[in-house]
Amino acid sequence: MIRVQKEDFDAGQEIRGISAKNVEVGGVASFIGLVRGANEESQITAMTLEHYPGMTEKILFGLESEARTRWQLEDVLIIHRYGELTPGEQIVLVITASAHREDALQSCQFLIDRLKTGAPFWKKEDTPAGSHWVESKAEDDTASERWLK
Amino acid sequence: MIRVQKEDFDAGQEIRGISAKNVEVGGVASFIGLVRGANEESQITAMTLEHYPGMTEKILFGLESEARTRWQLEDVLIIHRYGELTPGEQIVLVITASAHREDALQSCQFLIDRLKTGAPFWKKEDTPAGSHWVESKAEDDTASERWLK
Amino acid sequence: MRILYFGWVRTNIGLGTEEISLPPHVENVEDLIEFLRDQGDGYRAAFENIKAIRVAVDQEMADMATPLNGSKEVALFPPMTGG
Amino acid sequence: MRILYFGWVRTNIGLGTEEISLPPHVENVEDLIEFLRDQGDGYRAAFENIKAIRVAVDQEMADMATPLNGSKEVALFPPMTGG
Repeated sequence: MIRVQKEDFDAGQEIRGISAKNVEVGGVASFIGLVRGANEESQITAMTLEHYPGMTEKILFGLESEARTRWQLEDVLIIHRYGELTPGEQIVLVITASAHREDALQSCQFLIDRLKTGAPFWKKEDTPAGSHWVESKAEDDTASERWLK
Repeated sequence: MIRVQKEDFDAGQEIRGISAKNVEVGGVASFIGLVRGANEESQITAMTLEHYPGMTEKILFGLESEARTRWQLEDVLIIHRYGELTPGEQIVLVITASAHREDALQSCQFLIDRLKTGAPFWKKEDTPAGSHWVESKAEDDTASERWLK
Repeated sequence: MRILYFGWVRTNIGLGTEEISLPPHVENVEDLIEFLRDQGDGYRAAFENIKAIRVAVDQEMADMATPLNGSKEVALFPPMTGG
Repeated sequence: MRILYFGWVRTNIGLGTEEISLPPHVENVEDLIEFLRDQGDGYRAAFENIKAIRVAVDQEMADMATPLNGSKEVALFPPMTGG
């Protein structure tokens, strides 16, 4: 399942919902991305996430489908927020559940790597010196490309 | 931090505690292992985890230390239960938090791979046909060995 | 045709979406960007470095050579920074 | 010396821990297992395949050649199945 929303989410409740649903689940992997209070250069006072409504949902749905094809998964949840967030706030949640831990762990890493470079979100950081658009990182491209079949 | 306990745990609360503690945390990875209702051969009615008190704590502490040496981590939590559990119950929780997602995801996978073959726990499964000790799996050894430096 | 801008492409141009009637010589994405570049200073700044521009045609990732005949929606934006 | 058994080593032998005074010729882990093997049917079954036995000496992983002089606690068990 995918959700694109402005509102915060309760990761614990989502994980509980997924692991309680199905007694075939042997492993639940999850990842939460959060707004940091500083990057390598500067303090961060706020982060704004812009996205492309319509295409975002399509891309996330496609990523879920690809994960379900490549790994044996009992459940997948991707929640991605947009709008203005402050340090410490949650940005993204990925949960994958499988009978086997390896499938859960690998697919969770796959999804978060792909979200970084392949989902139509753009981050703007506010710092004491002004605001700027976050540049994509070469290491994120590398992490995403290792999943190319 | 490590905890070896008979009691269940609240994964959501533990994750929340770790991500809320520190504004330097940009990513929180977690893994929950659960008792499945069946394996490849048979239905499972219960699972008993035996462990080696004293050594278990030493090993888990050593794994946490190794993870903190190999990756840049803001926080680590390992909870491993023992005693008799029923299908759907939680066995183990690993949470890793870092400024960078890759450190959180890699160290989480490292810890769960190492726990499988390197922590002194032994699982016994009850099935309708009787109970038996779970055999270690070659694929778990392979998964654990890939982390050898 | 509906054109959408995101990230610094949007802030350079100063708007997020516009309807444009394309002249007949605009056949693919590259032609479109060449055409837009002449629409003002903001456009010129946004499309100064065409290598930094990513494009989606009708919400599917595309490239500079993608033809536009029959397309309803083109989005132009910097590399994505999700997750 | 305190000896601990876990998993099917324990259920074969029928007890989880015992205190044993080692005869002087028992110098390392392999000697200990040879010695224990003669203590009864359960021991013989537990140590039939020595390749399947893992060992910790004073709560540190060890192997068949690890010497036992000065050690207080030896644990014998099958491969671990944690996580």
